[in-house]
Amino acid sequence: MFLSDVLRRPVVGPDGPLGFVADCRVAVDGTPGQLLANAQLVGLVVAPRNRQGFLGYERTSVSSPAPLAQWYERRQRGSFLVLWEDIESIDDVVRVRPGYTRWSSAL
Amino acid sequence: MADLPKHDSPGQVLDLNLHILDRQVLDNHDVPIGHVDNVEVDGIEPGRELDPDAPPVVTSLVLNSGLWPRMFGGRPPRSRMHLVPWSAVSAIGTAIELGQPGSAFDVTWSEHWIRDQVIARIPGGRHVPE
Amino acid sequence: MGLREAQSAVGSATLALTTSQDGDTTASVAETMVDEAGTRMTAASKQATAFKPTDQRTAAQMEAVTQALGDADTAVRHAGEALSGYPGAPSVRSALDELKQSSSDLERLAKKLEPPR
Amino acid sequence: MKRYFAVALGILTAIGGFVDIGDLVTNAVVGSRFGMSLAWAVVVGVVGICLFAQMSGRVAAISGRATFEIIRERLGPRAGTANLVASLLITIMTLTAEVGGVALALQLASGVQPLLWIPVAAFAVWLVIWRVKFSIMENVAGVLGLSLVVFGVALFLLGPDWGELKDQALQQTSHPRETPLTYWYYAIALFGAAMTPYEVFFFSSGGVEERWTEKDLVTSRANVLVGFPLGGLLSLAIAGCAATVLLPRGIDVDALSQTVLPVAMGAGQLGLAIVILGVVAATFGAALETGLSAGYALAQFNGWSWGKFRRPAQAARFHLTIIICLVVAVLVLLTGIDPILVTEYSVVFSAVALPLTYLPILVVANDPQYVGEHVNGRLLNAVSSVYLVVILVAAVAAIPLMILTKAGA
Repeated sequence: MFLSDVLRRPVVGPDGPLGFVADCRVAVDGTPGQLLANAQLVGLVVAPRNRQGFLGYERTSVSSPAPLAQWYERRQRGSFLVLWEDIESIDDVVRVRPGYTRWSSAL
Repeated sequence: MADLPKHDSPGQVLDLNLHILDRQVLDNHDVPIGHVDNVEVDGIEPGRELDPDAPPVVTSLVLNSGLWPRMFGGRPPRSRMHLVPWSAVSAIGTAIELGQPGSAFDVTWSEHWIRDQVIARIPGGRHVPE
Repeated sequence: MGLREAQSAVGSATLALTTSQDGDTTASVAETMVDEAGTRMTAASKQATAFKPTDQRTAAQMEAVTQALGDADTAVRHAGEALSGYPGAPSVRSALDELKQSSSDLERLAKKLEPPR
Repeated sequence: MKRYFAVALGILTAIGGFVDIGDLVTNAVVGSRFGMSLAWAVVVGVVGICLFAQMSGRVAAISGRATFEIIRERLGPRAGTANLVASLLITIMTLTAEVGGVALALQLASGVQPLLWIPVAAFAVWLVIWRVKFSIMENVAGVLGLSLVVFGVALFLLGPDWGELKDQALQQTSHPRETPLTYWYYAIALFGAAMTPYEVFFFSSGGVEERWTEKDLVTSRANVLVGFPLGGLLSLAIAGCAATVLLPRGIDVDALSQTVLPVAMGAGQLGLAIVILGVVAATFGAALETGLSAGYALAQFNGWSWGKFRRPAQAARFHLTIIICLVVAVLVLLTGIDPILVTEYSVVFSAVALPLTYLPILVVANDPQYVGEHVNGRLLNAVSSVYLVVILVAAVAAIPLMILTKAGA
């Protein structure tokens, strides 16, 4: 499966739609590879709206210049991280298991 | 939303869209060889229930697969993609560094073709500028 | 209607002619400049002839403009000939006089036609 | 000692390299039509290019990433491609104007038709890009371009009414023959002439070519903050010469000869010879920079190998891009189009394309992952944010003004 098959897909929880897949979070920490450890999926970042392009303001600690940072922060407010174990299936839509936890999407 | 709990994972944490897509890829001599256009992940079968204990891993980066699908969706068949296995990646920063020379990857074929057919045939093409 | 362009071209040719006698390099630049002024004049005349008057008054004005532009065109051409200095060409002095005359004609006409601001 | 020499040389080449055909033509046109009343637009443009070049230079020195790699990474494929297409078109347009400018300047020196000079000039540009080392190329063109200082000398020798020039600059009244719309149109043209996008592509890629590191930050900052304003002063001198000689005579500049003639009147034969040398060097230098910039932009966007520090065979697609761009420029010029006209359009379109290039650089200059501890300070961010608005307004207003004024006619 490719990243492009997952990005921007709608995400559905037990009680209805949650938003869209904005990103895939990985941790470079699995079994050691040749040069770098394996990159293992941690979870999916879900954003309430399906928008492209935040110039990198999303989820990083960059907060200046202030007017720009605030504008983008407002645009992506409400996004969260769903861990891999809380994801039930990935198809045309991403289904999330009942009782899932919302984690902060901050890096 | 600032009060959501923060999840800590060991190791370098990356968001694929944010940190990998559209990043410059350099070979082991810092020569640029392409940009990341897609990422291949194993362990997800569409529609099948997923195994919570077996998270998928990144298997390869897809380089310069064309801008058209990036802009308008869809993707070319896997056989037409230039894949670089994750095992060749040596570091990820403002660029993605590989541990092998660029000639080891088929994404550089057009560079080699233009070099052999055009540039190297013009006098001085193989010399360092003075 | 091309009056402004013509004024600029005549001014340019006049300036080129007055500075042309300073030396070889200046002469070369002056020649280029008069050439370019000639091109502009042709463009200005074309612009004027393309203008279709709608009533008698503008028709009369247009005739005056076309006349002045034609004179300016000749003056600039004479300036070019004076610079090239081949036998039978007008002298720089007479070319300058002609340009000066044309320039004042154009200015008078422009003043008359321009709506008061 | 060597360090001071490097700083001094850098400043000199920045001054000489600042003025290109766009500045030469636009400043003379504006001087001949509006006097010094648009001097403020030059100042606004110079401050803008200082901010922009300084940020992109810092990012290049510390992260090793040049401007178009960052544009691709931050804007993503869609906005990035839009930016690439616009930037490439404008850069090729500017390249066309510069090559045409070299030919026009050589015509002034020789009297030989510019059409005959165009292929010669383009071939010479390619040869230098193909064979000459980056630092030599940049320094020689920059130092020779410095001879444009003769515009300043000529202005003094012309003995203008300084009070009058000052009044024009301070009162900002548009000339009675002009409308407010043309006044604003040329304000944007001057802004675009000073803040041409290719200058930033070249500056940041040049930093990578010369392998800048954190240690070179001081040098690069000095080059920008001293060199560019002095280059801006040179622009004002060009406008001043036109305002003194051409404005009172009702001559609107539409050719290169009219730009240099005031120098002949002020500084005589020698002055004229120097200024023609300066124009050839400045336009030739800028043709090198724009040619390279077209290659930089396309190569960096696609992740190809690029740079003059490599042998051409090791940056094949980069060099092929430059060759194709030069051929396009020659073909366009051989249709007989007036290079001055190309120049006038290119500076306005430059203003249109700026925001999409400026924005990602501003963001990345604040990102510690790229610049470590050297992120923008508070003051710099405040000024850059104001400039973001200025750049946006200029970009939005440019095309409507161009249509309304029939491109300043």
